[in-house]
Amino acid sequence: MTKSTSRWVGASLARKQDLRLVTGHGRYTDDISVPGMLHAAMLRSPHAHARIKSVDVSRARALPGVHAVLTGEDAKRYWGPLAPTIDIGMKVPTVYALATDKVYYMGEPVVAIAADTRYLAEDALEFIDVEYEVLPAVTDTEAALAPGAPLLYPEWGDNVQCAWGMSVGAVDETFARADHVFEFRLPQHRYSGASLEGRAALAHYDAYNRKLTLHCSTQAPNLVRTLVAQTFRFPEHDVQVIAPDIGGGYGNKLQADAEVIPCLLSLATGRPVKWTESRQENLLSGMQCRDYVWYLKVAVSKDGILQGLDAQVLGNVGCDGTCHAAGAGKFLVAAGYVPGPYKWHAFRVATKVAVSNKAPSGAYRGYGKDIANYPLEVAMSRMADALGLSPAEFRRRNFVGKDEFPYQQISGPVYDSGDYAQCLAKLLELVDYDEVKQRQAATQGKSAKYLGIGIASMLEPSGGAVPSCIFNSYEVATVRLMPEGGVLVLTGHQDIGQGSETTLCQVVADELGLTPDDVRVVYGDTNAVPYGLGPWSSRGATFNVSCIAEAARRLKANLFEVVANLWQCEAAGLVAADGAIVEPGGRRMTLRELGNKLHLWPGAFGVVPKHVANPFEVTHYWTSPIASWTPDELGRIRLYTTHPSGSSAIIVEVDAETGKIEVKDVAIVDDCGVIINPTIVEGQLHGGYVQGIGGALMEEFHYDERGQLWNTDLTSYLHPLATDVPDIKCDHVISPSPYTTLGTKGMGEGSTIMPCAAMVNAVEDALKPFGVRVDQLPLTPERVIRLLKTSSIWREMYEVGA
Amino acid sequence: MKFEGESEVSGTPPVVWDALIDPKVIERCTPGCQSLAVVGPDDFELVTKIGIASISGTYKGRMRIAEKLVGERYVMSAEGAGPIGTMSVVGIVTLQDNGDATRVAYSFEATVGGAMTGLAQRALLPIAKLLTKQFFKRVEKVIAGEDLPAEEVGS
Amino acid sequence: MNEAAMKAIRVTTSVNGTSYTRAVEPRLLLSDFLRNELGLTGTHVGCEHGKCGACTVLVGGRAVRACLMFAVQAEGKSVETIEGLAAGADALHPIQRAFIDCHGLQCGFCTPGMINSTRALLAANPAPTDQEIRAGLAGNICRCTGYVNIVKAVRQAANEMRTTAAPEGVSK
Amino acid sequence: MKPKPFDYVRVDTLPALFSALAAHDNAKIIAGGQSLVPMMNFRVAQPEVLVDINGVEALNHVGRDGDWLCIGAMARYQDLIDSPLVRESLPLLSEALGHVGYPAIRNRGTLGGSVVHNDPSAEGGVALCCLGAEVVVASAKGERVVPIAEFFVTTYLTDIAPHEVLTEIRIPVPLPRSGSAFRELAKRVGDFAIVNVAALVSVGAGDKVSAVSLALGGVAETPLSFDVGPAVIGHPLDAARAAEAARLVDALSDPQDDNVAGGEYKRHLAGVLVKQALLAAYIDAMAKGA
Repeated sequence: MTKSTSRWVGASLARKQDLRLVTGHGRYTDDISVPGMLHAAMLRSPHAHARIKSVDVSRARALPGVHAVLTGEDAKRYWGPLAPTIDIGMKVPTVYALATDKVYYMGEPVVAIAADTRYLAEDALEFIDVEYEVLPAVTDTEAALAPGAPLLYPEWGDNVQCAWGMSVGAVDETFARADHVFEFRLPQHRYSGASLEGRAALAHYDAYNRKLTLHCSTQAPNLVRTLVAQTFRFPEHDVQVIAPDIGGGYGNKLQADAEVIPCLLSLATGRPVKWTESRQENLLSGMQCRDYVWYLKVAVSKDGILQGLDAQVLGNVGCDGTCHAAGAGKFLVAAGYVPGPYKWHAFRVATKVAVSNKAPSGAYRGYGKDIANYPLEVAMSRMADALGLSPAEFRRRNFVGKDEFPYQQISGPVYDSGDYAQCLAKLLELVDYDEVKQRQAATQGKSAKYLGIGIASMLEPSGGAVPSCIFNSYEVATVRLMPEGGVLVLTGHQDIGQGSETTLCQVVADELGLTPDDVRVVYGDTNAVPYGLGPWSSRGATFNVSCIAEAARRLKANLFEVVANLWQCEAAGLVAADGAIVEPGGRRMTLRELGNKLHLWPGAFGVVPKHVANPFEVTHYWTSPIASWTPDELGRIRLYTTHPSGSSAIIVEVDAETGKIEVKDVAIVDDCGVIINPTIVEGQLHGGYVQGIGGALMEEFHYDERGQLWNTDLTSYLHPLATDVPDIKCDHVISPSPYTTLGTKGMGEGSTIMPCAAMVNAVEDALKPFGVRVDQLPLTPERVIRLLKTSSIWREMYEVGA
Repeated sequence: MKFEGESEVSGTPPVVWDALIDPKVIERCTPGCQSLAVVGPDDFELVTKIGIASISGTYKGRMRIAEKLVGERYVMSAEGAGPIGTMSVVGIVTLQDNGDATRVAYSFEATVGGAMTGLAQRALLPIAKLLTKQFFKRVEKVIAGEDLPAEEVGS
Repeated sequence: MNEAAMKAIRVTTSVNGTSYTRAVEPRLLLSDFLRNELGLTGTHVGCEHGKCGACTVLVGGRAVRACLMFAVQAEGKSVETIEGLAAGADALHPIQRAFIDCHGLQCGFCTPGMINSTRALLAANPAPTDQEIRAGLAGNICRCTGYVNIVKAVRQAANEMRTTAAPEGVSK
Repeated sequence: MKPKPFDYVRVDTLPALFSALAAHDNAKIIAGGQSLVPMMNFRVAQPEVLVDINGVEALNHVGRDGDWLCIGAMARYQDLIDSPLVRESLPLLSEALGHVGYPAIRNRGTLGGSVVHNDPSAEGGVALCCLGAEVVVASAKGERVVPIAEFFVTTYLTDIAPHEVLTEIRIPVPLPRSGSAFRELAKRVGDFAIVNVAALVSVGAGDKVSAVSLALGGVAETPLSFDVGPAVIGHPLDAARAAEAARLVDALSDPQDDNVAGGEYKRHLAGVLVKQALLAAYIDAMAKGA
């Protein structure tokens, strides 16, 4: 396949979808209304762990304007347990989208109502009486794993949903003869994407067509269709899922949990039913993420070379991480990637994933790669400090070198390409690291404001292919030439704000010598596109772009055969450029002319030679050339296709009197291989990084020990605002990937992976005079002061009333 | 969240004691109480309509009196659920003879739950304190035979 | 259902220059009135307790939360929503063009509220500093962009609107 | 979430308001609605009748009345922030109101509504306590004037009966050589303040403090004034005096844990902000005196 010169890949094209979005003509799920539509609301459990003794819905059913009131038991007539989204050696509970005998977390739906308006549906909730027998609850990860903890699923005998581990090399000997052994305990709290558009689903079961149509705010329409069909035991080919514009997903919208409830209500009433969740419902029962604690042991030689890593991560997936959502899998990914971008001689890891009385756990920008990055990048800076090395120098000594690729990491994955040292070097230049350190030295202690800089490097495994789960291992897409010479791309990928509606046009335009305006991407309708899997683990720029580029190339090859036959010349000599197929120095046929010839004048019989495959459209199946599920001799497998990388820095000013952290500057250097649209890439870096800063400083789902959630509105679940973050400087290193068609690597998650570690490193750097070690996130002002109070130096300087 | 307090209630301890554990008195003295059903010995189900400041709504609650030491002390536990969420209060009420009046001291531990813990949590403790003060003031009036004002403070 | 739910009230209000009269239940929020009664779904709802800013519209020329007003309170008022800003698909307001040029949006859910807050900000302060832009938009949560390109877009819109000196850009 | 049903009554004059309040017992007044409507949407507040006073122009005014500044209950935050009269005579109030919410909240929200709603760390309430304001509460039977400290009963509860309405807030204009400062820490712009402090310092001849007024939010059930006179009056206000004042406040306040922050941290933060506010107010007063 001749690689065409890239005119559009690499261009910062303005986005096609922006015209409708800036004028208010976007079409999000809640914007859609259909005649006869009812509205759903759900009664949710006020208790975290309780048996349902009785549910009396008689008064609610009698209310005018109420058309259906269904309990978990009623619903069993229509559906089975929630279909599992993942089962890699996990305990899969039998759970329903409406609680039946037991509730497992505060906010779990117990009764579903369909009424004329959302107002009436909410009114009707107060006419339902549920009698609960409250059970003891457990929310802390280590408490849930301890013997004697209240069990969510007694038949399990414990609260462990899955466990896994591996060991490579002489671990114990390496630690025995190491010059230094460092130990760390590094927890991270629970928070999530909390997109501005919550979940929304408009379901319509048409009995006369035996067809269920579901409009839904989802990142994966095809996956939702399969899960809905499985949960209802309904023929999948009679389900259609339509995903219009999506108001942000970030990984949270990859399953069919409460989305099946409007389907239930439509089956029960025979009418379309729309459910648009309130912010409370999203915070109580939307997917929640992170929530883990690492125990790390690192063996280092006296000249600062990493020898051995012995790690354990205990994860908390709330009530379930298999059926409500696929969150359990992220701790397997975390365990496999904790070695990060560094070289090791011996490695041992174990993970145990606990269930507890909290909301279900899904994916959020990272799915384990963020979990893997956090402990090691904090440990690297703390160890550098202990060894008297700069954080950058200690990393540089241990990076995989740029000439060692493809490099098989000790835990199994093959890193495709990169230049980790150059990313770091460019970062230090971009943020003017030395100047900041000089300024820090000159100002330290002169006022209550302490300057600090923290760095973190990262690895962003992308293009995932995970066995026995919805995040599977292929992509299918179609590229179709229209009679008038335009091109349609039919893809299961979903634009959730990352701009694929535009970037995929740039790819196809280059392949077929067209302009992006000649190409339209069709997505978001399971009856109109092949079975593609949607955006997660940056699948767009890896699986999807490769699949579509290769489909376009195959279509071009077939078109060249047709033209070569017409012109009686060699197909190999032809090129596609400026909207036409060209014989260098000779004849030229526009795609419009070719399209008309193929379809109309004279039509296929007249122009298509017998041996040419379909010149109209090509549907291509692409899978990763490097991912592999067959264990190698050490039992290791490879789940990801490419390994983008990068480094970033945060500069903070910590007020030692109030504990407030001000983020003064942020710089990111990213290596995501070939860049399709630089402006869109930088937009992802800005947005992802600020989400990470939110997690580090202010976002938290705080459950007390009884399982009561304290963050049920936006006065207590705090997103970063425009005033909380500065402008962000970006730069790039480009190491094309050998494993994708265009050398692209994906970059949707990397910028969210780094900020927590960089923030902890920055705050510890700023407060070095007080010897502070962060033991808990988020770093609210209160928590910073609690840390500082442990320092006698601080108490002398700042204790009030001392 | 803890809250304590005490009230001077005219009447001797035995008189005050009888009033405090009498369901009919509890029904009349609990601010906004719409109904009280005796479901067992010292076990009552109440429906109260709260109208304090902008917090208003109907709350279904369960109140139990236990560990009674006649004339001296008892343990009161109550849970309520309503629009604001769930709230449970457990505490000890003690009576001391103070000449012609009885000093009633209470020390309660309140735990809050339900969806509204975020916004409304700031209001729950102060309101719980206010309702408790009002309760004991109304008990005093009942003992003294005075009629009860319809609505205390609060718009 | 108590009878209060049935008692509808006539409300007449101007939205984007067009007068509408509807009978509405008093409790109908202005956000739901615009979206469901008038079909103007460009006003988005993210929280319904005044914190996220997605429902920001202009009432009497001032930015307000449509989720913290009842439709009946818009009686006799002039409401402006995102749909009224551009004269047409090919006649965008400088703010809208700037958001496209500077990639000041990704999923687009916060954009209508963000643009309405920007209209009000620039009307009150035609040459805001970056800090003033960020303070002016502090009440509009964006979860995708990290605000960097939004500030850039507002800066570009402010410069262009000052040079063309039109009171509120091209269309008004 | 959606509010519960209610009857809606729009009034344009005070007499119409009084008759509406008299006609309905569970009636609630709505002014800006920026605190009330969220609670109605959460169904925590469920008024059966809503009386809308946005049309009562008589309540929407700002003006001087001798040594007093009078603010109508319907005056919007943003109008007060933009008012040169308020900025000149009560710079403390302008500074405090700048911390309230966001532009869209300040355009609709009213100082009167906030005072009646009475959040424990409401910037308006804290400034008014420090300034020794009083409120005018009216009903069909007439008016009564209540000092702000007595008007605040407990969190979200004020000394106003269902048939009454707050019509005006009256604030004494500080002495000429007076300086003020408002300090607050919230996790983000526009969030509930964890603690806030309003300080008003007057200097007599030379550089000695002649009068001081201090109020804090977030450390008690309502905004609360603290007498720090003994620590600062009669002396130049230096860091040591400010620290002494902070100790006085510390001894008198008992901040509780709540959803925003823990009591221990609030106590520490109060100390920090009291010192900052007093020193800044003193510098402001000295600058005015020169």
